[in-house]
Amino acid sequence: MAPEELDPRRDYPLASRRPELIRTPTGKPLDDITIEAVLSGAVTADDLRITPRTLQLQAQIAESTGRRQLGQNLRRAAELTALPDEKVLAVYNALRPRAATKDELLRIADELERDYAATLCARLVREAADVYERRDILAR
Amino acid sequence: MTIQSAPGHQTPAARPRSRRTELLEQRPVNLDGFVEEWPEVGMVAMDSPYDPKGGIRLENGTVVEMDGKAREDFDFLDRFIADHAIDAAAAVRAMALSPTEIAHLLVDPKVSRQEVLSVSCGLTPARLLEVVRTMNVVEMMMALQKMRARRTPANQAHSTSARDNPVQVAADAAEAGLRGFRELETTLGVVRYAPLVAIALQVGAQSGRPGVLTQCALEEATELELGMRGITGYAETISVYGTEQVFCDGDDTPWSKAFLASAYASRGIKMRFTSGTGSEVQMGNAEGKSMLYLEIRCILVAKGAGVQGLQNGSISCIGVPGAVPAGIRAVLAENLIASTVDLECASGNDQSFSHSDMRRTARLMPQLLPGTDFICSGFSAVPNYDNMFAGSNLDPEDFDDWNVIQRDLQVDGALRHVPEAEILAARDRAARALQGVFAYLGLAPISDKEIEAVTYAHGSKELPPRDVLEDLKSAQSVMDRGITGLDIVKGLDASGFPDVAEALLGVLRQRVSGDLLHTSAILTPELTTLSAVNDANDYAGPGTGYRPSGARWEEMKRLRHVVSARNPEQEVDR
Amino acid sequence: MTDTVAGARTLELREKGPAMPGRRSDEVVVGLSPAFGDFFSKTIVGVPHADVLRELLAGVEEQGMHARVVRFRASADLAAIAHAAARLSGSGIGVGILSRGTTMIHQKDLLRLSNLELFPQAPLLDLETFRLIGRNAARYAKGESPEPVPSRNDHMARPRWQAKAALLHIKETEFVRPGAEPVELDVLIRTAG
Amino acid sequence: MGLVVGVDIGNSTTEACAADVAADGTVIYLAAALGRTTGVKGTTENVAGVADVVRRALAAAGPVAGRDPAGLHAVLVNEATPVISGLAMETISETIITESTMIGHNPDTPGGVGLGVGTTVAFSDLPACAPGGEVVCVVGAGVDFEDAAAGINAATARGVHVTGVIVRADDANLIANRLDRPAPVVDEVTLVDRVPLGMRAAVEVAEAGRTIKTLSDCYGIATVFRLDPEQTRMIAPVARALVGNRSAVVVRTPAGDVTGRRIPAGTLSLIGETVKRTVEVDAGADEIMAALRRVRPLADAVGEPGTHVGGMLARVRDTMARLTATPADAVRIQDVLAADTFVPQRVTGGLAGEFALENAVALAAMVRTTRGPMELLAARLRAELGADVLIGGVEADMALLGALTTPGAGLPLAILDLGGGSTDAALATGDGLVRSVHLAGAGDLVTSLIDSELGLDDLALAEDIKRSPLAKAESFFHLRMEDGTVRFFREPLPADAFARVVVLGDTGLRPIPTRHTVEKIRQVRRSAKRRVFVVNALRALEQVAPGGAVRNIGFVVVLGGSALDFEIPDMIAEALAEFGIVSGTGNVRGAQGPRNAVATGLVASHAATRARGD
Repeated sequence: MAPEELDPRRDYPLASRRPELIRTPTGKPLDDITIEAVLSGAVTADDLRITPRTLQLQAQIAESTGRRQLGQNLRRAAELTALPDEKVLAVYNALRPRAATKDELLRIADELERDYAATLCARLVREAADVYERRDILAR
Repeated sequence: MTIQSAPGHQTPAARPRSRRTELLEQRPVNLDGFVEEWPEVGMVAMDSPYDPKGGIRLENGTVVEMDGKAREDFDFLDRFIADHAIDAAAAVRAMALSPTEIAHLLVDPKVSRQEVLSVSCGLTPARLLEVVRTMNVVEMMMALQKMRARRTPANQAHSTSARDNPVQVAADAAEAGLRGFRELETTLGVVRYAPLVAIALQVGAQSGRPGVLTQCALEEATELELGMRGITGYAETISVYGTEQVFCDGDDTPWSKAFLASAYASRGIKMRFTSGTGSEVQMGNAEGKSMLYLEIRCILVAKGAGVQGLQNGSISCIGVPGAVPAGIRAVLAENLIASTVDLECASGNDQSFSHSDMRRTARLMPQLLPGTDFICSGFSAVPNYDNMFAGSNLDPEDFDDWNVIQRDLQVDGALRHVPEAEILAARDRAARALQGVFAYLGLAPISDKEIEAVTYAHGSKELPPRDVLEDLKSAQSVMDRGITGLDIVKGLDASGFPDVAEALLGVLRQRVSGDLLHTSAILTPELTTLSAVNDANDYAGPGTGYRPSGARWEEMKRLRHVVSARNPEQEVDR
Repeated sequence: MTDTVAGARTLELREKGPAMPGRRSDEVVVGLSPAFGDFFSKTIVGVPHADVLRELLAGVEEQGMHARVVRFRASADLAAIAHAAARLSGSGIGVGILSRGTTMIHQKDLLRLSNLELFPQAPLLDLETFRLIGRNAARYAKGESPEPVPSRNDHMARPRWQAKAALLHIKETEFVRPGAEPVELDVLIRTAG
Repeated sequence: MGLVVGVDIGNSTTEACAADVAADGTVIYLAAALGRTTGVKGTTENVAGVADVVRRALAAAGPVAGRDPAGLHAVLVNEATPVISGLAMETISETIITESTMIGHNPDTPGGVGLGVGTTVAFSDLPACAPGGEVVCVVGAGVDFEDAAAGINAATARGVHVTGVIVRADDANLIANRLDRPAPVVDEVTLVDRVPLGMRAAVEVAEAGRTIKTLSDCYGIATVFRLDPEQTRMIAPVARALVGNRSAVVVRTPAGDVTGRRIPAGTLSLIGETVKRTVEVDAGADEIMAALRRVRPLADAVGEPGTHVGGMLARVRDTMARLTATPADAVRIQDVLAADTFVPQRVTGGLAGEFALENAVALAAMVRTTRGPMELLAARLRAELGADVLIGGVEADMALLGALTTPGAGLPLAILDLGGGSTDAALATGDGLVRSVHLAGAGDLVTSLIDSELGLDDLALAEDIKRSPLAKAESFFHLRMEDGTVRFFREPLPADAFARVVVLGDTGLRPIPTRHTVEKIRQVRRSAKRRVFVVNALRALEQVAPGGAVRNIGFVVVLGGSALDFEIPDMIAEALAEFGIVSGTGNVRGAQGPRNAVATGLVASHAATRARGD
C-alpha cells in the first residue's frame, strides 16, 4: 500500500473530505453504512470499528499538525486493533502498580511483539518494566 | 485559637456587636471555608518557596537533569514527562528564555499560537509554573483566549437522576442538547442501572439535537465496554495525579494510563484524562509542593501519553484551592497550561463551589470570558438533588442568568435561550423515542403517564417511580444479549423516529473514520467534525479570532423577556 | 482555646501502659488517633472530643458491652487505626476515630482497606450519630445484625470543609510516631462546675 | 433433512429447541437456548426475544446446522396467547391503643430487672415528690443519662421510692447502671410526652432471653392494679397484646383499652356461568376461595371501585383490552387466588412506634385470551429471520408431548407448569383428549407475600429470598446454612455480609438488611410458597382430573421456571404423595430438566406430521 500523503487543511475530516480512503474492517466504504443497510443486516456492529490503516492516516494528520504524542498514541492504537477486548484489559491491569513482576511484563511485551506485531506497545511495556523496577512498584 | 464564629453559632460571651457585622455574618459567603497557607505541606496554590527551579540538561537528546533533579533521582512522573512530554529538540532554546519572556509570548496577540507551541513543547514543569507566576488573571485570560485549541467554544452538561430514572435522563439530555451543550455526561446511583441510563442519555441526546456526544462515568472495564458497544460516545473520567504516591493509591501509573488511552483510540473512541489542583494535598501527600506545580505534572503526563485532551480546573477538589489565597487564579492557570501545551481543555466549573452566588459567578468568569473548549465540564442540567456528581457550580436554575450574561458581554458561553414550547416538545419526543426503543428491545416498559410527567417535570421527585426490579432485569439483559448502538438505531427507526436513528448512526459512523480522535473534536448538529485541526484557534488580537456574530449573535440576543421596540406594550416573541 | 463554659465536659486521658490483645468477648476497642483529645480538643465542626468519646462509650455500654480505649500513635490513617483496634479487641470489633471526627467500625478478619461501616463526612457527624456508632459496634460484637447507621450527604460540605479537613489531616500526621506501640488509656470525663 | 427450531414464547422466558427432522419423522435434537421474553407474551413485542433465542439455538447447534441460516427449514411457534396477571393486597385489621394505656414495643436493651408499680411523675417534678411515695419516673427528651440517674438517686435519698423508669432516649442501661437502688427501665418511648401523668402504672422488665410474666397475664395486671372481675375483663386485651415481650409498661387510665378493628376492604363479586356470589374481602382467603368453588367455572370477577382489589382487576382488564384491541367489558377475569397474609403496621395510638402484624388478604387474578395477534407476530418473525414460520399446536398439548419425553413418565400424565404470573395444568389420558386449566397466582405472588410479610419494601430482594437458600455469616470465614450445616471460605466474605442473614443467590451473597432471623425468613418463605404453589397445584389438578378426582392421575410432571426452585417441587410431591401420585420435576428429553417442554413438543409434533406425510 503506497503511503498516502495527507494535507490536514485539505483532507480533514477524512469522513467528508477523503471518504474513499476509509473502509470498515469488513471492507465496506463509509457510504455503505446506511439505515437501510443496518436494517437489512448488511451492516453489523463489526463494521463500526476503526481499522489500523485509518488510525495510521489519522496519526499522520496529528503529526503533520505538530501533535507528535497524539500521533504516537494513534499508532499504538493501530497496533491494538488486533487485540481482543479481554486481552486489552488484561495488559492494562498488568500495568497497574504492583500488579505484575518484571518477568511477567517482559513476557507481555514479547507476546505483543510476536503475536500482534505491536512493537510500539511492546516498547511502552518494556519501558514500564524498567521504571517500575527502579521505583519499586513491581509485584513481589 | 480563636473563638469559632460560624453563623448561627452563638459565642459564649455576650459582647455588644455591630449590627453590620451581624449582617455580614449572615452572608452566604461566610459559609464557605477559608484556610491559611502552609507551604511546607503543599497547602498553597501556586507561590511556594519549596517548588523547584526550572532547568534542564540534555545529553545525546536525553534529559539527564530536570528542574534541579538528576535523572537517577527521577520519580516515575519526572521520568515519563522527561521522556515523553518534553520535546528535547525544542527544550534548549525554550528553556533559555526567561519566565517573563515566555509570559510575554503568551499574552502578546502578535505572537501566534503556533509560535507559542514551538516554545511550550520544550518547557519543564517548574518553568511552566514560573511562567504563570508572572501573570495576573487578566493576562492569563488574554493568553487563554489565544491558546484555546478549538476556535469555537463549547459546553458540557451533567444529566443524572437521583433515582437513575432513564426517562428523566432522556428528557433532560434532549433539553440540554437543545440548549446548546455538545457533550453530556451521566453517572449512576445504582451501578447496575448503567446500561439503561446510558441508552437513555444517547437516545435523549440525539433527539434533542443531532451529534451531541455522550459518556457514562463508571469503573474502567464497564465504561470501556459501553463505549465499545456504541452505547456511549466518549470517555472522560480517566484520572491522573501529581505525585507518585497518590498515583499509585489510585492504582495506576503514567504507563497504564497511556496504554488505556491507546486502547480507547483503537476502538475509535474519543477520550480525555482528568486531573486537578488540590487532590494531592487533600490526601496528605503533596511532598511539600504547591498545588499548581503538581497539577502541571499531571498536564504533562497527559501530554506525554498522547491523549488529545484533559478535564482540569481542580474538579472534585475545588474546595481546597478555593480556600487558599490565589486559589482560583491557580485554577485558571491550570486551564491555561493545558491549552498552552496544545491539549483540549474541559475547564471544570463542574462541582459545588460556593454558597455565594457572587463568588460562583466570579469563579466562572476566567473560563467564560476567554472561552475554553468546554467552559463547564459539567453544567448541571438537573436539579442539585438529582446531580450524582455531588452538585455543580451551575444548576438548571442558572440557565437564564447564563444567557443574560452572554448577551450583556457579547461573550459566547455556547448556550442559548429556547422557548418553552420547543423544550416541552423535545422532552416529550425524547421520552417517546426511549419508550419506542425500550419496547423494541423488550426492556421494561415506559408508560404514557411517565412521559407526560417527565415532559413538565424539573426533577426526579416529580416523576412516578419506576419498577426497579424490572428495570434492573432489563439492564442485565442489555448486557447479556450484547445489545449495541446499532440495535438502538433499529429500535428508533422501528418506532417511528427515523431522524433520531439517522443522527445516532451518524455518531456511530464517526468511530470508523476516527476524525473525533483529534484534539478538541466535537460534532456539529449537521454531524460535521469540528476540531483543532479544521477549526484551529486563529486569535491574533482585536478584530481576529472567534467573536459571536451573525446568526449566532442574533440567537444570543433572545431571552425569556425582552420588551419589543416596535410595540413596547409587548414582549418580543420568545 | 475557648474558655471552659460551665457545664462543659473535660476529657482526661491517662496512659495505663501498653495495650494488649483482649480476652473478653464482650469488649469493643475504641482506637484514638495520635492527637485526639490531646493537641486537638474538638472535631472539624467543633464537637468537643470529651462528648464524642462519651457518646461512643455510652452507645457500647447501653448494649451491655464493655469498651476499652487505646491510643494509636503509629499512624493517622483511619483504616489502620480502626483495624489495629479490632485486632486488639476480644470480640474482634474495633472503632477508629480521627481528631477531625471521621470514624470507622472495623473487624479483625477484614482486609485493612475494607470496613464494616465508614463515616467519611466528619462535618455531618453529631453526638447522636456517635452514640449510634458505639451502639452498632457493640451489636456487631454481640453477633447481631444491626442496620447500618444512616449516612447523610451534603453537596455543600465540600466548599465549606474540604480544605480544613486537609489541614487537620496534615496536622494530625505530624503527631505520628512510626513504630510506636498502642497504649491503653483510662478515660476521665468530668463536667466543669 | 430439515432443520427446524421449535420456539416456546412463555410469560417470562422464551425457549428454543433446534432439531433435524428427517422425512420419515426421525428427530435429531441439536441444541436448546433460553432467553427473556420481550414484551407481553403473544404480541409482536416478542419478535426481538424470539429472534435472539433462535439465533443462539442455531449457533449452539454447531457449524453443520448453524452456518447457513438459509438452510433453516422452519421455525415452529406455539399458539402463544397473552396472559395478564395482577396482584393486590388489602389490609383488613388494625390495632388501636386508646388513652396511651400501654407501651409494648420491645426495645432492644431495657435496663434493670423486675416489676415496679407507682404513680407516673415527670422527671422535672421528681424533687417535688413527697418521701414515702411510690413513683414511676418519666424521663423526657433532652435529659442526659447521668443527670437522669443523679436526679433519681437524689429522690431515692430523700425517701421517694422510684420503682420504675420510662425514658425517651435509648438510655435504659446507662441509667439503670447508675441507680443506687435498682429499678426496671423501659426506653426508646418516642412519644414519652403523651404518657399520662399522675396515673398508676406498672413497669416490668425481664432478664435477657426471657419474657415478662406479670403484665402479659390478665390476673397479673388485676393483682397489680387491684381490679374487680369486670375491670379484669376490660384489661384482658392489653395483657394479650404484651405476650412475648421482654419489657412493658401498663398505665391505668379510666377508659384505656387496646382494640382490634376490622377494616372494611370492600366486596368481590364472583360471577359464575350460572351463579353469582359476592364476598367481603375482609372475610379472608378461605371465604373467598370457598365462594369461588361454589361459582366455578368463573366467568368474571369484579372488585369494588376505590379498593386495591377493584383497581387491580380493572387494570388487568384494561391492559388486556389494549393489547388485544378488545373492548374492556368484553375481557373476562378467568381466575382469582386469595391468600391470607399479614403486614407489619404501626399501631394507632402507640407511644413508642409499636408495630403489630395486621391481617391482610392478597389476591392474584389472571385473564387470558384466545385471540392474540399471532398471525402478525408470525409475519414479523418471518421478516426478521428470513425463514418460514409455522404456528404450531395448542400450548398445553405441546407441553404434554414434551413432558412425555421425561424418562419414566407415563400416561395418564398431568403437567403442572409453574410460571411467574399463572399456574397451568393439563392432563393427557392417552385417548387424544387433553384437558387444561390456567389459574391465577404463581411466582410473583410468592415474591409479593415475602416482601410484605418481612416488611422489606424491596421486590428485588424478596425475589432473591424466594429463589435461594439462606445462611448467616457468623464470621468472615464461615456461613451457617439454614439447615444448620456450616460452609467455610478461604477468602473473607464481603464486609457488608458480616453478622447478617444472607441469601445465597446465583451471583453470590446478598445481605438482607433487616433484623429478622434465619428461621423467621425461612418460615415466611416456605409458607408463602405453600399458600400459592401447593394450593394451586391441588386446585389445578382437581380441575383437570377425570371426574375431579386427583387420585385418577397417574403421573405429574412439574415444568416451568418455578420447577427449578430448590424446594417447591418437593413441597408439591409431598402434598401429592397422599393421593398416590408419582410427582417429580420434568426432565425433558432426559437432558433439559423442566425446561424446553413446549419447544420440544413443537418439534415432536412437526416430526409426527411429516411422518404421516401430510
